[in-house]
Amino acid sequence: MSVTYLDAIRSAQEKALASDPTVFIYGQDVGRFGGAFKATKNLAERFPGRVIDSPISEDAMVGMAVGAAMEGMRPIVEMQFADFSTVGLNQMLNHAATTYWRTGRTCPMVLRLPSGGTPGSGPFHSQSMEAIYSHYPGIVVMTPATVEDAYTMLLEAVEMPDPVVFCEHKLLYYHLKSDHLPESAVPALRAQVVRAGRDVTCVTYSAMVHEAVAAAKELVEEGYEVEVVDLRTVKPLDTDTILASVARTGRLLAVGESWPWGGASAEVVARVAAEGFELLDAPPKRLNAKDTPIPYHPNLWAAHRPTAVRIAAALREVLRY
Amino acid sequence: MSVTYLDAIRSAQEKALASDPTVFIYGQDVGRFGGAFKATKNLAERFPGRVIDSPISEDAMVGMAVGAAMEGMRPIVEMQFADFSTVGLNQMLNHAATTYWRTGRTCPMVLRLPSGGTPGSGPFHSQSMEAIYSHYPGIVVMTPATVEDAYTMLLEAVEMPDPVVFCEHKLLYYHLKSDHLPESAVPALRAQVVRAGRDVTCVTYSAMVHEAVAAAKELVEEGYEVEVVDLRTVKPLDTDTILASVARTGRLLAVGESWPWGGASAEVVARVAAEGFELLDAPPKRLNAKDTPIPYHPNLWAAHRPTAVRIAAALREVLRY
Amino acid sequence: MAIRAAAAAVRSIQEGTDARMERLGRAMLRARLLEEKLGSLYRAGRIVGGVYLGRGQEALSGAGGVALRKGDIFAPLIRDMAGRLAFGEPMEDALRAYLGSRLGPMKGRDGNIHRGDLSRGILPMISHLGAMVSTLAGVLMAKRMKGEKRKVGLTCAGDGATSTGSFHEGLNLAAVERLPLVVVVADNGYAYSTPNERQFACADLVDRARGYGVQGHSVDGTDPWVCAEVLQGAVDRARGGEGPQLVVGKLLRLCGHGEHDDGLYVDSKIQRSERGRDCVQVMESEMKKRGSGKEWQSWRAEAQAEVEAAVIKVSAEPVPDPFEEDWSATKSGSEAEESGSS
Amino acid sequence: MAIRAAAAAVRSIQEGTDARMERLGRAMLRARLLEEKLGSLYRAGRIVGGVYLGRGQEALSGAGGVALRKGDIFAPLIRDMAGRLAFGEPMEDALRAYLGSRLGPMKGRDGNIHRGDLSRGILPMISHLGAMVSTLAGVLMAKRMKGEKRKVGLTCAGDGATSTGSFHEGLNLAAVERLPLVVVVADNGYAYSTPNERQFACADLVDRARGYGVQGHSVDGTDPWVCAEVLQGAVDRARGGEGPQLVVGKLLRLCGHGEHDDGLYVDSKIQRSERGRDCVQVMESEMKKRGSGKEWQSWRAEAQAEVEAAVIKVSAEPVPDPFEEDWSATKSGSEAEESGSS
Ligand SMILES: Cc1ncc(C[n+]2csc(CCOP(=O)(O)OP(=O)(O)O)c2C)c(N)n1
Ligand SMILES: Cc1ncc(C[n+]2csc(CCOP(=O)(O)OP(=O)(O)O)c2C)c(N)n1
Ligand SMILES: [Mg+2]
Ligand SMILES: [Mg+2]
Repeated sequence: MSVTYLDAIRSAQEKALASDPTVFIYGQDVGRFGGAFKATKNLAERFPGRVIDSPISEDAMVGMAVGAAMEGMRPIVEMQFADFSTVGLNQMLNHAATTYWRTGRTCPMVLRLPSGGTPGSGPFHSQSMEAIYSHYPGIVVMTPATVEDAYTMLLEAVEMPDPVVFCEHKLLYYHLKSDHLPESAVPALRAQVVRAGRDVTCVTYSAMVHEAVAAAKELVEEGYEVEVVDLRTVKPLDTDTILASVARTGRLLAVGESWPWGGASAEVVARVAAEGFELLDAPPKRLNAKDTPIPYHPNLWAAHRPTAVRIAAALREVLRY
Repeated sequence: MSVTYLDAIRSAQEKALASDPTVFIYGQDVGRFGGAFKATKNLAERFPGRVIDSPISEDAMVGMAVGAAMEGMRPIVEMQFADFSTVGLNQMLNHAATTYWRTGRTCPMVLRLPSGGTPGSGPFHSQSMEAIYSHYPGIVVMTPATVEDAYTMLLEAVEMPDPVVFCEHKLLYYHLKSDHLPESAVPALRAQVVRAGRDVTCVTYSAMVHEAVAAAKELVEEGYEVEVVDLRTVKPLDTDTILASVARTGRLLAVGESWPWGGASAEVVARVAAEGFELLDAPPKRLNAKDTPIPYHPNLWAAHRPTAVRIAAALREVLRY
Repeated sequence: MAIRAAAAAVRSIQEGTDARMERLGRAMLRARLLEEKLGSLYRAGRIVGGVYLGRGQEALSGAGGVALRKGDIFAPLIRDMAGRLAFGEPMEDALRAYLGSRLGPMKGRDGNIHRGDLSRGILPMISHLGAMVSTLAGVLMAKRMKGEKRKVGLTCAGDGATSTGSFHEGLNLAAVERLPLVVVVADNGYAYSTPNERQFACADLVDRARGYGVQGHSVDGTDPWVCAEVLQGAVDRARGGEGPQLVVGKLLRLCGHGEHDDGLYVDSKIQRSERGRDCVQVMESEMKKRGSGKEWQSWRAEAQAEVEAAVIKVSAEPVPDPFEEDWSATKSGSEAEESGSS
Repeated sequence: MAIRAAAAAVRSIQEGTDARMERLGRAMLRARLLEEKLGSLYRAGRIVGGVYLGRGQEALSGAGGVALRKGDIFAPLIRDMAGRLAFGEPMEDALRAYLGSRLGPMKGRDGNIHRGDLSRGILPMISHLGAMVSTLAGVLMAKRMKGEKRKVGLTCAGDGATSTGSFHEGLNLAAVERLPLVVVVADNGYAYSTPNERQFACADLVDRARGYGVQGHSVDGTDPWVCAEVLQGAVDRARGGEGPQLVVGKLLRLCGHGEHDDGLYVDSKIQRSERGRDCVQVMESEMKKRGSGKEWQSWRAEAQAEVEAAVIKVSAEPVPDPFEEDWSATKSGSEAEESGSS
């Protein structure tokens, strides 16, 4: 059997629906049609009345979920693309995220964001929005990079008492495959060393984990061993795992597919600089997408985002310091 | 004569309206009423048809400004509180900000955000949103801390070819005073050393500049000279001025009133760590608000935000390393 | 449909009007007197931030609270002290929010009108206008999925709030789902200083009902009897499965937007018109006309006593202490800290 | 008002119908043939990303483009190839967007339907549905402030887009400002796979006009003659100062949401109904009936030749080069770099 990243997301939702009667799914075209990416395929048939087509109303979709969650349900809301969640952002940042601290009542809901660039998807179907959601208090922001994590982290997200933004990477949907779904899970709020190495730490998340691993392999030929840390969840950030890795390697590159100003890569570098200053043998470095909208043409897109080649180049700079 | 920070904002708008016929103001209650904070007082009378009351429609307000700006006008949009701009955010992040790069046509508009905490204003009337706007490409984000800057930077914002988010601090509106409006201006995109010192650099912006200066004064008695750098504009960030200061002091504290994850303070620390690693004699440090919604009760609020006392304490830590 | 409704209205008038009008009258008086007290506390500097009153809107707001039952959900907005009290919010909780008492449901973390307690069926509002419509719709969807039947949700908004995208999306979603939701729009002619003609271009906001495919009801918001009847009718229809109901009441805000605002921008012609009547005075004089003046006086006296007792009680309550505060915005965060693994 | 409009309609029918219908018929054919070509290019792997067609919607969309004049502004949406071409977008620009030519107005930075050129009066759409309504209102506000008179703005949306808060806020704002704005809703029964009954609860979207205080017009979107007349009427009324106009056309999308979608979810009953007619076939057979079959054939041949020439031309154009690209999202950023002070 072979399971894709998308299958994992679908299966996790199926399992959640089957095991918890308070779970339901709400989103545009998620019902009979099975969603724009087919992440909810056949679920409406299997769970009648619990996989519900919404109007094109992102603000109301999230607001509805907030109310349902406060009333004891565990809604999963699918955005058709992460980029459209800007119009539902207020309900997430100011309502879902503030409810627990303001009122003591939990707001357990999951907002699924099909995120990240793919060739030809352009400025409005390519965004990675974890930085926006992570900046505001009260939200857990997950960014799974593997088939296994897509499955187990989504299951954990549904069970959490807090609002979770679940950033799925569209580029991984169909291409990333695994033999089977995992039996056990690494806790969602923990980062993980996905490749061990002694020379430099590359901290990243989501699709960039694969670019980083590819870069690490490239550098083997040059005699370098790159340790790759997959953040898995960017808010809260598992600083301990990052620092432990930097303690081993003395060097840091933080990579994000999102824009450079103030995202997860800035947060990682700022924390390591502040809390692990003495561990560093070289200046920590960041690599992000360019600071423009995400381009449509594949030529431009390939130059806009970090790739294995560009990550390898950045790693060399850190290594050669 | 005495001019408040709010007077400066009002006067800058008056001057812009008088000198450029393409400037107009749009916002809730900005017309005859003069705005919730009176930042447009008497302007509707003086400039008939150019200071216009809007419906309570933040998305459409910003969208309208995008269209008007593309058609050659220079709209200034006032949000009643920065916090409400979340519901207008999409038009700013995905429309105003992308227009120049996507279409080559400029979108010169200013979004004025009454920002920051004041006692009793609570979770929805206290937010500082510069991190959200700065993360997306295509927007200039200004955070003036002084009466002079409020005036000259707003004038420069109106003249810029790009969309500008102008974060005004409500706590400064009435209290901060100057003798007169300035004749000349420091360029808006430059940071400025507002207090020279040789022992540590405190980089901050907006209302926190005054807290930092107060902390610096407190530390004089302990024999420390703190250099305070006012960023003035947080996107783009004037890294040169920051690095030059750190080169002098060897130590860095970055302070922001906003939440800790990934804001301006993370960006400052990440840049200095990456580009000025060898200048640092001690780990760079950050100080931000606590990672919860901004509390209503003044007791909680005072503990939630950075203050002179807490900045002084953080500076001491950096100094004693 | 119209006939059935009218018959139901007559029946309900016969059976329960007096009790219902007593609940409404008392709620109006309690709200009015409590809000007058809040104004004084604000002017005395005892309330930090702002105070936002519903003076003149007690009949419409209160009628909503009276029309609901236990088990229903109320999502009030700015000017709904009367509705809150009628539905069962303790006066103390209102005061606790304003005075920042640690014992209130918001524990001093949020304040003034941003309060609620879902265990009492009251959703705590966020400031962003229009946001509560879809949230309340979500509560009702949840109840439907859980099999809780015949529970109604009622939420309030101003004329200005109808211009928000949230209001539109929320009401449309509720209409698609045919939820038992009542949306009460208090059209007081102004949104802060902005008059209706700068807010919308339709003749009457109730004209929007048809476009949403929901039932619309107009009501004179200054007449407590009419408010009680129309709101009860709307709530009953929602409960009876007729889908969302849009009630638009015309009235005037007889105070500033907040207590910092003198409201001088309000057209004096409107103030002198029927729309500018004070519903509390309307009720008082009608009660007197009906020979119930004494009853009214006793309600007022009881309300006044209740206000005073509540102020004394809440004033003595502890305020929050930053050192004892749990500064975790997430429950999983708190749990992590508790288990020492932060 | 109704009489005056009818008279105007009759006059315009007498004077300019034939020319107008020729423009519309040609635009419909050009759109249909160009889109068929885009479909082939997509299936041949020459277009990366997606292809979104307006098959079946050419009459309504084209009629909007035909009704406008030079100097007006058009803000098209997904399925408006016909309107774009009718209004003056060169076929080459459409192809440049899809093929990512560096010479197109989007220079390969944005693509497919996300294109426009304000120097030709066409606003480049962003993806977020509903967003263009307020933006177009802003262009019209600007024109009014600049003293440019009698310029109309026309924008398009689908049934699904009417559920967005943006659509609501934008139309309401335009109504308050009484702008010369025409909003054309192509109600094709579905938003992607979602049928009308999961999108709104009103009987007909044109019922929303009254709630916004704007004039509403219904139109059979499969009949080119009716579309031309109603759209021209709406544009003329907007130009004449009667404020925003809401036109709702009923029709069917005769293709998938995008070319990746087989659209199997569409109810076959609707497909076989009047609503499922193909407006291009309707026009063709009516032309034949009127004895103008040859004319139609010549339009088709010319359109086909134009498509082929445009594809050859644009296929040879350069694509963007990342090393030559200006990677500055702000103009002040570019300027700073030019002056070497980045
Ligand atoms: C989205 C949003 N924008 C702006 C505000 C600021 N604001 C608070 S109350 C108010 C006026 C509300 O007017 P209306 O809805 O008519 O209610 P009223 O005050 O008249 O009761 C405004 C603009 C807000 N709370 N939310
Ligand atoms: C705010 C927003 N949400 C979701 C989408 C994704 N999306 C693109 S087209 C579409 C369906 C649009 O339906 P409709 O408005 O009826 O137009 P049609 O496709 O039928 O022409 C959706 C959901 C979007 N573009 N914008
Ligand atoms: Mg009002
Ligand atoms: Mg449609």
